[in-house]
Amino acid sequence: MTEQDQFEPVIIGFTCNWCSYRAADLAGTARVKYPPNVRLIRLMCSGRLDPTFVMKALASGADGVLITGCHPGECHYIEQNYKALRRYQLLKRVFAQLGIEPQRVKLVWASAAEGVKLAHEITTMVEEVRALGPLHWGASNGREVHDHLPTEDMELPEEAEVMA
Amino acid sequence: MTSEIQTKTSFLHDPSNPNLRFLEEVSAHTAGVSRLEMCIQCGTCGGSCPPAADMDHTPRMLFAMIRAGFREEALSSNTPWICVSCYHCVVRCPQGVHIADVMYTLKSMAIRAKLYQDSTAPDFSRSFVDNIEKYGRSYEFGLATRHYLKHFPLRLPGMAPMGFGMLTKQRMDIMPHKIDNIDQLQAILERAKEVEGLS
Amino acid sequence: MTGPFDSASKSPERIGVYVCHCGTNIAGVVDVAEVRDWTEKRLKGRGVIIARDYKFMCSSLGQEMIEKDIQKLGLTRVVVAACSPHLHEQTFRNACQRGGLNPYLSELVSIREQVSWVHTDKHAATDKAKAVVSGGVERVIKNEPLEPLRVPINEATLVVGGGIAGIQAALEIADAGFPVYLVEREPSIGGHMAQFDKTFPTLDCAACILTPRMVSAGTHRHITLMTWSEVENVSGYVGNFTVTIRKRARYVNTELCTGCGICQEKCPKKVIDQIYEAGMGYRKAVYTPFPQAVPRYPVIDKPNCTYFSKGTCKACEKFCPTNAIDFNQQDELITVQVGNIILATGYDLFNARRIPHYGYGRLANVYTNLEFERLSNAAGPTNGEIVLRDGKTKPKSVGIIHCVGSRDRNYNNYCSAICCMQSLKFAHLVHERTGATVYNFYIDIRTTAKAYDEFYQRVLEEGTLFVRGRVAEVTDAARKPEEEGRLIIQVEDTLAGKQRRIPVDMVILSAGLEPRKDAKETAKLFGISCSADGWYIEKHPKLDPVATMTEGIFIAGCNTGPKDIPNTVSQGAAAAARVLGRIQQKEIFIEPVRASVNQDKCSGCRICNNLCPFNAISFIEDRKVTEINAALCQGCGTCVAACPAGAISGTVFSNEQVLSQIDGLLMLNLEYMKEAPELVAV
Amino acid sequence: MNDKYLYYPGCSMESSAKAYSESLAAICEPIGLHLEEINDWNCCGATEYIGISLTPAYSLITRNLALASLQADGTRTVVAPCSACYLNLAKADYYMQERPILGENVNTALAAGGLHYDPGSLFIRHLLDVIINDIGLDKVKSKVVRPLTGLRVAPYLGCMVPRPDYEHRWSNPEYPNELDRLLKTLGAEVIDFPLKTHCCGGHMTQIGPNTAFELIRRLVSSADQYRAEVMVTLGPMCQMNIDAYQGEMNRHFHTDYRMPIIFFTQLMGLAFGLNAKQLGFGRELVGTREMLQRIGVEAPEPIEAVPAHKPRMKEGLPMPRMPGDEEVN
Repeated sequence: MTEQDQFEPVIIGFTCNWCSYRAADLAGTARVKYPPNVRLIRLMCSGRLDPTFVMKALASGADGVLITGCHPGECHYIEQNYKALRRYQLLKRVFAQLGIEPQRVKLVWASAAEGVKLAHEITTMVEEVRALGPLHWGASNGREVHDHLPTEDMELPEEAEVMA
Repeated sequence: MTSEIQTKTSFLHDPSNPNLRFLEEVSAHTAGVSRLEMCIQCGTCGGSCPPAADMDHTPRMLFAMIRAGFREEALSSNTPWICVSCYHCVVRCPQGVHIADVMYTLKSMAIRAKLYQDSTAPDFSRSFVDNIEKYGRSYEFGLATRHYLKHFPLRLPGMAPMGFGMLTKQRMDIMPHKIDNIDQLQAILERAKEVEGLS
Repeated sequence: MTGPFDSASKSPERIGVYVCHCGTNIAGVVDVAEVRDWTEKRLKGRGVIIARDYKFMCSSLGQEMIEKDIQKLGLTRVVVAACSPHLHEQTFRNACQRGGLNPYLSELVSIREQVSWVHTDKHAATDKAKAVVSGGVERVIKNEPLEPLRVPINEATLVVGGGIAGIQAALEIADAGFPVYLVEREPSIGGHMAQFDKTFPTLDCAACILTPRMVSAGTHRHITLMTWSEVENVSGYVGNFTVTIRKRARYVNTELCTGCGICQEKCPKKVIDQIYEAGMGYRKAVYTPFPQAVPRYPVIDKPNCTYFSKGTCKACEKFCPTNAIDFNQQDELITVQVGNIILATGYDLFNARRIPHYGYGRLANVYTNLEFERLSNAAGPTNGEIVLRDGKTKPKSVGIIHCVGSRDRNYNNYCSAICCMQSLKFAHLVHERTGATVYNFYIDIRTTAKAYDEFYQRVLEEGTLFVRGRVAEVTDAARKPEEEGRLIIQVEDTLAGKQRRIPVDMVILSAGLEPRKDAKETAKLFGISCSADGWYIEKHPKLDPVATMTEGIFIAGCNTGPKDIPNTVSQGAAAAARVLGRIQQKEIFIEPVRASVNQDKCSGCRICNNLCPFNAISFIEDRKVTEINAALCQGCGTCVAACPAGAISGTVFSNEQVLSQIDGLLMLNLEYMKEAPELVAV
Repeated sequence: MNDKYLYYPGCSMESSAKAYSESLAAICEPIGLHLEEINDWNCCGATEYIGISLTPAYSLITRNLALASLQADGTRTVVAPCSACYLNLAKADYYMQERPILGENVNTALAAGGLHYDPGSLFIRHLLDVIINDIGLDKVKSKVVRPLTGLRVAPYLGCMVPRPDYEHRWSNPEYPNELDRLLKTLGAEVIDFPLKTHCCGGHMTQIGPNTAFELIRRLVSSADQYRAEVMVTLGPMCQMNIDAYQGEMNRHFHTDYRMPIIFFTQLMGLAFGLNAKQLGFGRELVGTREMLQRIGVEAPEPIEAVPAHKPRMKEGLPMPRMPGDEEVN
């Protein structure tokens, strides 16, 4: 058996309270199956997603990060998911510079009625990340993590640029 | 939509149930995703079908038979052979079943199982395909004369004016046309048959 | 921000972890005992002093277990691993509170919807459950004690939509003695029900049962009726919404108008009435949609009025006995304060032209259901005579087609719920009034409510012919002499297994129900969730069907999905009951999910200033710092994420909580990873 | 706009549908259509090969797409004038994406001939679609020198162009308006032909003539009821069945229909002022002499616009109009 065969990626998922977390609930209620590699964190809104959260997750050993929110135009907070979209695009650029494969960070819109869709997206992402193999960026143990953890010291592009 | 179906078809994998195997087999031999398991027996297909009167089962009934595992009955039905590929049923089907393509599947399975009742249609297809495999192009004159001679000899005199007309109007070539790289085409078709498990 | 746990130092907290079996819902897939043992052993260093598992944590015994542990063991934090927080977060917060712990020092993590129900591999599911619990433990350590926000409730209510659902809701609240603003887009309330002749299954006359309700709503001392009006803007939050309503110019002074109708009689301009008459009849340019309209004042339809387009005419003005016509009237913007809002915005009909092979719009004698309602209505364009499009010929045979645009993935996937009963009603009416042969073409007959199937039996007895088969096409292309000049319905009679062509004189299409064309804009205006196709989403489809996920906004009737009249009325009343409950409480508690600015840290960069859609963020010029108004803040957290100085923090979802949870989920909190490295990679 | 289009003629264009081929060649220049034939293309297998086996049939079709890719050179559009060819090419492209295993198998087979095709990399379009949507009716109109005023035509598209329409290129799968709009642009009087996308019998003329004759009869008799002077089509098989088998159909039912059927490109050529012979007139079995005479002379008196059995509503209830509906041209 090769390492690839054994590799089970760990993916941290961020959901918004109103649409995508409910989509995950619905996937459960409807017993739609998906692989157990994803672990979800509930935020109020995808707009709450601080890019640092994504950095932190990858630096701490996650192999991928899934960002989810309401469909554009359906945000519970009117338009905050557009801000998530901008930050996601920014993150993509930063990751490209850091040499991280773009497939490791994925943005998915899922309404509260789209349990099947969310499960499908999770399944696809797990397979994609599995194919990429482990992300040797963070740590194999917790101690090393904090050396890489981006904090406010790290130079992040200004929010003004994010908003642009 | 596709993903939804693919999750669903996995429910069909029940090796203990031979009836479901026929449904799986038909789905596996269909070009796209058949969606046969989605049929709600509403009859839109049978209602839309222009030659329905000549069929021994309406398409809907055929799908019920496939799902019930009535293999022999389904493959010996004349229905797929009567299908004119008009796609009315396909665009009207409320469940998006790929009806016309399932008909093609049933024909090919019936030919393999030698379960068709009347050889007219399979012979016609065979002759048509023989020409293509030989020349790379269809060959209407050879096909029509050979086919009518075999299957409708009594109709030939009636058809003669039409055939004569087609010839004099130069709408039918007496000689077949062959493509340049027929070897390449034949190699492709050979390999395709291997993939299909036919050779 | 700081690292979530600085070292392997022991957390000073005393944490209790409770793992629920949920019967076999969780325990059938997740090894609950193993999760408990693992938690107790491996998370001891993080402050877990007790871990328990129990059959049903949400039961009173389960809740008491937590209460006792808080009191006896002195727990300072609680983590429950069970179902979704959307179901039971409040339950366990209440339990903590009863035990004497601040309710916000608890966390409910989902190992049912996110683990046992979606995974099949028991080993992997158990490992994931451990990670989820670990994430919850790390997060709860960073939770802060909070007090819920108290919001006073304004007693007034806004009801949007004057159909039967809105009328019912408005009357219930007004009868309880509280003020209601009832806003309707059309010139009169009444909605679709006012267009019908009979209602199934009792065949009550729709006008007879609806008109008294309309009149009550129009004259109620607690109801302010605003027709020909639309909501333009909504701001604020539960208990205290500010709503701006555009009251369109009627060009009729309602103070002076007596509703005598002379203007309508004298107006020379005839217009096809696309709304109330469904295109089957005419109205004037100055009109009330129907004689029993509430209010009784007409409106002038500006685009069609000769005076407005050509500058002359003024017939209405000349003949008005009370000088009520006012061509100079302007739209008015009215602002009202309300505590709660009920949306009863109704439905639109599926556009039958989208199915050209059914011939609507091309073949004259193909009618939609709404057209037929007008045709059969005694007050309709033919005075209830059921006739062909020539206006005089009675049909000898009629085909009624069910499921038009419904149960069809080319159009709408869902069942429109009312079409079966409506089609049966039509069959009865045609039979009764014309004696024609009636065919009903159906896929399935769905007559599931009280007295519905009995009505089906009655229609069967009357001799209506039922053909089980979805109609393939309606055509005028005759194949045989007997088909000449008629409409031919081509269908597979699936019970006979044969294709049939049935010539008829009239076809009625039971077109399905669709969300309002502007449903999405309306949802956005009021800040509620809306499915991709445009139906509004209930807070819970079964247990909270008239509430939305937005506090203070309720929904009733067909805007959540197709419904018959009994259900619609029940929902109107239910929404009113929910609102009345709120009003009686005088104030409500809401989640203290709010952002605040640490002004010492604020650099005054103003990046956050434009991020807030609720205008909760303002900049204090003289001190060059930003401030957040807690009453307006909705807690989305976008500004928290955006603040480059880390000056904004949010409660319940703070940076510390989320970052710690990430550590927990990735099992970085286990102090002895060397001992069990394999656990890190689960 | 694309400079050139890759052109897949299909076998019929060289035999039974020569008139189509000739008239298309004649109108290309006036409307500025540049077609480049795919080198050494092969038959698409019509509706026959796919009824025998799956992978060989789709490999046969896809060889043409693979060859087209080699010739693409900046363009991505393959144009087919024949309905069945258009559908087969479009279908292979679509199903190879819908069921990736089919795509893999086909490419395994193509590899034996040194070829490969990436499904989705080419746009498969019908000639009429290109004329309407790329060339545009304004351009067509500007070339009309002999409007077909007064000529009553029945637009007949047959099945396989508007259906199943995987890429949603047509206004409707049952009542598309594209051909009607083109013919109106040429000045013809276009009837609202209810059977415009009904079936001509397809290959049933070969394997079940009685079934086919009934379908042909329905079309011809309906066109006749609507007093069409000519049917106008865009598929070689449709033209052949209705033209060549009309006589046999008449004998079968003891009827005497003489409904000519021609290709839309032939009518375009006439309206552009080209001569009839150059456009392949004379190849049809049901003669078009009368029809040609009608447009050769000054615009004739228009005849009754609606068939006798379809009463015109002047009084009574208004016809339905729904908010948001646009008139279909």
